Amino acid sequence: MTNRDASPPAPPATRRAGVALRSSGAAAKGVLVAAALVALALVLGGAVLWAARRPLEQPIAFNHALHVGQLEMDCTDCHLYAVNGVRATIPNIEVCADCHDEAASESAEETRLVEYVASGERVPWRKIYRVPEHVYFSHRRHTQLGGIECETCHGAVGEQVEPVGRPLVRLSMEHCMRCHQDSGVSNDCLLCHR
Amino acid sequence: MSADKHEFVDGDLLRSIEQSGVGFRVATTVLGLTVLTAWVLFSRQILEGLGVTGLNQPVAWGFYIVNFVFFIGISHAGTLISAILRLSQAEWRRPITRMAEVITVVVLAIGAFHPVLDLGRPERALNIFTAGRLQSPLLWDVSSISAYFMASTVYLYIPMIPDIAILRDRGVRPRWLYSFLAWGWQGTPRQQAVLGRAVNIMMVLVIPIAVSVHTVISYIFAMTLQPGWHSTIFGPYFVVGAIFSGIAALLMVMIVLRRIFRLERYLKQIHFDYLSRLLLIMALLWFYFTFSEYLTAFFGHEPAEMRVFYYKVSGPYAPFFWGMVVCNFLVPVLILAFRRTRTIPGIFVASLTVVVGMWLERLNIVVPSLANPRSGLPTGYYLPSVVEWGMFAGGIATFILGFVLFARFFPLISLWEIQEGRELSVAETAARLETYLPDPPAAAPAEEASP
Amino acid sequence: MILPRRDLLKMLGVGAGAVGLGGCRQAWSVPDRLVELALRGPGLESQVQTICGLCAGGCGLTVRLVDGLPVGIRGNPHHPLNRGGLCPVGLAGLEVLYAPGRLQGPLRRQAGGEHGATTWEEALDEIATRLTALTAAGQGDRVAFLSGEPSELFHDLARRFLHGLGSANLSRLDDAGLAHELTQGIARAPGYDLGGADLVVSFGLDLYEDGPTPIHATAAMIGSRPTEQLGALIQVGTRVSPSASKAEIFALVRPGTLGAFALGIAHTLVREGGYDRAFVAEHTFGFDDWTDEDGRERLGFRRLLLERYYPDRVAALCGCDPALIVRVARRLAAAAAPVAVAGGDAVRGTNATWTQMAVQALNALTGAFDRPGGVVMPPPIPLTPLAALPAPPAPSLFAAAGDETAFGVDPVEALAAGVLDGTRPVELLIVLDTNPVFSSPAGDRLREALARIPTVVALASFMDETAAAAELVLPTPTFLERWQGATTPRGVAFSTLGLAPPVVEPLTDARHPGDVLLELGRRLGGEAAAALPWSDYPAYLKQRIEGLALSGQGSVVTGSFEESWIQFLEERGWRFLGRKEIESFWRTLTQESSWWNPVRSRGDWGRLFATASGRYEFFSRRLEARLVELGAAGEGGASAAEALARGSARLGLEAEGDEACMPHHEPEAARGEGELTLLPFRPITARGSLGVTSPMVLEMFGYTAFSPWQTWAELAAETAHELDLGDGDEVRVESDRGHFAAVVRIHPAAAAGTVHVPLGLGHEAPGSLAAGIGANPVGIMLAARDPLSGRLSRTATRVRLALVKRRSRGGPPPRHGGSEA
Amino acid sequence: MSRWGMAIDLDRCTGCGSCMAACHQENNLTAVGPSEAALDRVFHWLRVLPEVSEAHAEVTVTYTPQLCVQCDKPPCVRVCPVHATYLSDEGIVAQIYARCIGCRYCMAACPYNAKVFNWYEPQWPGQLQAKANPDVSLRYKGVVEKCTFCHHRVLKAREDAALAGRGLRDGDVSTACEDSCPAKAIVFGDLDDPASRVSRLARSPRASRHHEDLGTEPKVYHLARKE
Repeated sequence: MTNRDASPPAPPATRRAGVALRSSGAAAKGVLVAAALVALALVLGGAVLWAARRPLEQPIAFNHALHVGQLEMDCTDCHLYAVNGVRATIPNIEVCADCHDEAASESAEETRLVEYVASGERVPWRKIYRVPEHVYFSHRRHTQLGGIECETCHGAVGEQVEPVGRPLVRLSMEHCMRCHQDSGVSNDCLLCHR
Repeated sequence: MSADKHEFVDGDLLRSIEQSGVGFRVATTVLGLTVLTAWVLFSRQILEGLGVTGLNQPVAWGFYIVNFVFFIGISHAGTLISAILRLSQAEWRRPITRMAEVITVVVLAIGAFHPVLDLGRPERALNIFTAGRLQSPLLWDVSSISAYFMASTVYLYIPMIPDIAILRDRGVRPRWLYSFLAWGWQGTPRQQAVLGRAVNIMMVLVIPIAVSVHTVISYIFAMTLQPGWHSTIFGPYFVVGAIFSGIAALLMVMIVLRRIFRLERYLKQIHFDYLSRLLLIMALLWFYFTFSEYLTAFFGHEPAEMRVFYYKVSGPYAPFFWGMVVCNFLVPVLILAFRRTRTIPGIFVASLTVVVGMWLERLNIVVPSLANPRSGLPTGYYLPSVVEWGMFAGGIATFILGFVLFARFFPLISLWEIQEGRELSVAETAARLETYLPDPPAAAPAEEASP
Repeated sequence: MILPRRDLLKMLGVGAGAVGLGGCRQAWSVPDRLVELALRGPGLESQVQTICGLCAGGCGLTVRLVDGLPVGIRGNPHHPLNRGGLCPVGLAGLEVLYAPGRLQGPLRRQAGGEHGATTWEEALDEIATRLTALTAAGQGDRVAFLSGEPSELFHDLARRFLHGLGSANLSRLDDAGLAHELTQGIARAPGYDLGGADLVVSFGLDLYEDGPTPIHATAAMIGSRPTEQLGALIQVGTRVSPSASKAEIFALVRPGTLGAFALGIAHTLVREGGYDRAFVAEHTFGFDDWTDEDGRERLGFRRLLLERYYPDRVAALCGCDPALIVRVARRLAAAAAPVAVAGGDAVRGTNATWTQMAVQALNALTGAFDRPGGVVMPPPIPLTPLAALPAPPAPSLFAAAGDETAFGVDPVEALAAGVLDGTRPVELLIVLDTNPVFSSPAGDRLREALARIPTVVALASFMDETAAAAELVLPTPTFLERWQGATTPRGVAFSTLGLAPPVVEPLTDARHPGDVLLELGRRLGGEAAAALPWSDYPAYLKQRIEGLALSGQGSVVTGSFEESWIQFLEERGWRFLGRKEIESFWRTLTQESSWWNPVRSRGDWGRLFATASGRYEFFSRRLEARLVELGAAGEGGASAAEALARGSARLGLEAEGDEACMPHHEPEAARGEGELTLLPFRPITARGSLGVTSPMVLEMFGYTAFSPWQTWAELAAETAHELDLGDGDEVRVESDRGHFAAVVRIHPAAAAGTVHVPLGLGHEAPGSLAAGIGANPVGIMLAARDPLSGRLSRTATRVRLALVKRRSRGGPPPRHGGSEA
Repeated sequence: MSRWGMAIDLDRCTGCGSCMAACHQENNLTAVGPSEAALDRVFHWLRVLPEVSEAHAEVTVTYTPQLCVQCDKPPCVRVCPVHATYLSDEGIVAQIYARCIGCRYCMAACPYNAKVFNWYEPQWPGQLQAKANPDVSLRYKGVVEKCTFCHHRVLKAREDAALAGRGLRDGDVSTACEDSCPAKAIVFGDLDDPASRVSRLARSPRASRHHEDLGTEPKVYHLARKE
């Protein structure tokens, strides 16, 4: 509520400067509060985003480099359907058991895998690469028909010693569309959106 | 210009700013609560989905779109009328332009928010800018409404600067607000010249924008193939309707504020007389358009068109349709055509019915066409839900609240323009009148011959 | 694929509980292993063939699986019955499988009357104990079994189970084929070769929606033919159903006069000479006047027709134009391969048997028997026969006993009456996959009777009205979770056998009813165990199939329908060298799920006409004998003619003398007060009893009348006008027995004076989505029975309509746009 | 490039509703429940509508399956403010749910009422979600959805054909409604291929399109005897 000054108002010319000064101070205060709020929001938002990007932990520290590099295996030796299927599939005990029905090394991780195989329990792998629910992505279309290497979209997974905890290549719509454009494939929405 | 003089003459206009009372507090509380309720309802709608409304499969648009068109229509009261009056140098405009402009800004903000209310995914509203499709009439609308909002805000603000400076100079609180908004106004001749020019530019600019806004809103409907919508006269029809409802709203606002703030000294019989005559003309014009619209539909006798026609004229929407005709034509014409009834209460009644009638007109346009699909689906029906009514009430409350707050912080009547009118206009108008008047017979040929 | 969505839904579902289906949310109870697969499985797809078990139609299905979880159903394009087509209920099969409200495990009634969980072991022990006690006391005949399972294979097993206990009380709740028994002397309804017919005259049967095999009918008459050769349809009925709207001619008649209409056609055929003289002369009996063994002159069908069923009279009875009758008759006479069928209203009334006889008489007049596009007997399925078991001494509870009816009884009524009167006490009743409390007009009495039966065991997938009245409720797997062995559906012209293993393991703690019976047999030991020597139901099936494998008849359905046919023809050449090896045959059959045999040996009249005369009997000697027997009872010495007249009178027939033994018009009995006749009909969405547990089926329930999730009452415009009712008004349909609420739908082409109400809704038992949705017209029906078959009529009830609420502005919309204007 | 179209033979259609149900199952539509249904919010991408005609004092009822007619000049696409609905290269009017803002302008503009709106979050009572077709996305509240001509099947069929080293042939792609129709009244195929069944049917003198006068150029043809 504004209280009118008891005294009759002084001529404006004499009061002008002082009023301007004081009011600019008030304005500055408002700006400061707003800035603080914005900063707080940014910090909180950043924290949430950072938390969301934390790498996923895999149940077993799978060493891709060992399998692909030293043992000279192909991606499709384990990811069985990457060429012929719509979904590449993450190998589970049925596949692992082919080699790991008993431990071939002293590795603690392998021991755990063998335990899984022995108990028949499935390894709860975490899926790293995923397309949004509204996207239709077919591996066979890209690998077999399109002749695209796994690394194009998945990055150098085969060189990773540590388990993959976050996508090496960020799969965004832009990523897909750029590749489609470069290789002369239609970018019609319906090709991917379902 | 010297500020001291205002102290004496128009000090009463500042009373509401300098001494706000219980009335203000009660009004803001009541209105604020209503608006808050509307927001609560809106958040419920966001959480649960648009299912909380009464919309359904054939009738996919309802109150939100009706109110959108209605509020945007009301917004034509202000800026457009004020600009036309300013442009035509109608001297009686001086006490009413400010109020008209405030109506525009407040109502436009409310109206422009309605499409967002209507969105199934309001959080994606920005897709309009990131992925907008300029071919869509909805996007034309977004552009013209935002242009109109910008223009009318500026058009409201610029002529307010000298008045704000007065408030600043009187030390009214919050001082930072006035000193910020006064923008360093000292009333120097140069500042006055710039102000004058800015007002002139804005008023010329605002008129086409305002016309475009409602034309484009009508295009939202007219660009589809729906019976009852696909009409060529929709553009002008909507503009006429908008100005019609706008004047009515302005009259109502004037009458109410005159009463509350004791503005009898400023808003005189003549203002109401002139504006109500304008309203009468618009009522006739509106009837002409409506008549043309429905007559062509009836004569064409296209089955789909006729289904909608009968739905309105004798079907479920007959009460609304005939209510619209009564409210928009019969009542205002009967009241305003006779001097005996053209009193301020009479004008108030006429304006109120026009506002209601124009709302009914929007309802009559939006719902019946959707309720009578071509596809063979059964006739749809639409019953607005509590949420929709709540949002409607919230919209109206926001409008009043906007006015209350404006009146609390700014003068409702342009102090300096009144002052300017007192100081300059009498002489200026007399001089101007001289130029209109036919010259005496002898002098005429001489005048023409001397370029 | 599933978890992220579920999480998303959980996150977004804040406050969504208030939405429509709220309240039927349930915990995720698909077995963990399957959830695990669905969440992290490799996403491998497969397809399996199976058989739809939601009604008796036996359509072939192809189920799409991802990691072993069914995610899609479509019609098996190779299946001879449906050829890829599938009805809405069949398509909802997965919704039934995953439906909310399925019984999760065995339930037992607790002291308080509520059902509480129990285990299979306890439940089976309890039943076995009771059965042992009963058999030990020599009261095996106090065990009864009501079965809704249409398969002959299962029926044989169930009969053995009962015979082992010393009971013959097995009933299947489907329509009796009494008319065929009386005129043709066959116990089983014959098949109609719809695929070969060029004209089908349908009396009351909504061929494409109702009847035993609507999808087969559609496929045979339309789907498998080029557009120029579509099968023509003439519909005679009381309601313009979607099927009727496809008819070339639709004859709208008064309810209960369909038989009269058929006789009117017969009259015109005979008078104009449009009938098959050769066939009538060679293969029928009683057409012309004849002399009986006692030398009495008897009335012939021809004279009966000519004297009594001239078009003017028939038209007056039916409330139609006499010219229409002549037009239909001439169209029928001109057709090359016509066939007449009856169903729906025509077989639900008190004159159902005569109506069916009248319709069948048309087939006899047109010589439709044993010809392509006519009435044929499908070849029997050469299943391994089972060693005979001695029939129990006591006759079946479901066989005719008293003198009220000529031949049969209504099984539900008989059971209820026997228990309530104490004339046939039942100690233990098993009800399998059927819900007579809901579906029979005698449901109320049955409910009462169930309360008096010491042990009622309901085997069901959902808690229905009958299960709710049972002491023990044992969950059965739905069709995708169980071994199925479906035999030729009624009315199909070729024989089929559907045999399919479960597509998924049961999602609930359910057991196959066959396995339950076998297990009970094992626990009982002795004769009962000896009657059921199989380890489990598949073993039983396999043994029965062996005969089929060895017979070399028919062919397993593989490849496209046409290919399969060619393959079949090829196979016929070396049938004796064909698949004799049971293992490979079993493997192929369970994989492909279907076997069929379309070969009909023509001229095998004995299978079609098993009457004493070996002919089709226009004049049913069997009916005559029974009427005479009834008339003579207690009054020996009366002449045959007198006895016949007395017998007819005793049954309350209007017909006198010889007419009673021939197809004739017997007026439909009306019960109760009211200005309208209540006529139920079965929309395609109401097929089977489980369809309505699917949200989709309920959502599209009344799609033809814009009445989803709703029971509607179909009225003619004039009737509605007279009653001052409008489209969308809410009314109460009242009979002398009860009332229910419905929404008025005005049908532009409905018969005046009738109100048609769809069957299928109005379930009371909680536990599925269907509970509390719509109304069950059967619940207000008054008892009236067909005096020949004893079946309860569903078309005899008179009702009144009372306005409850006008359609308000916010009410359901009117159906047709312009009507508002 | 194909131009997908459909022919529906009304002389064959018995109005049995199989197409409706098949579409519902294939495309993961959900039921809205009785209270929502009473508010006219039932979801169908395809619906069988009765059509009553009274000619020469005789009332006839015919049942017509109606679905999005996939206009070549779609009024809905013309008004969409955000490119959420558009005409694909193969002539399918698509709805991109991830972009749709839910303004329902397309619904208001469509003379065929082919689009439906998710008034609430779709509900999957019990375990029903387990049966969701993994080829079709699940929608969420606040977006418009519509018939896609079973576009996911086109993608799969094209992949299968390419893997077999050939192009698409007539009959490779079928829609769910086509599959389930016991009367074989629905034929789906490429209108650009003059030999395809659908283009032959489209050229039939019995063929017509709904509201042809509106100039929307539908690609769904209804065939019926002209009387």
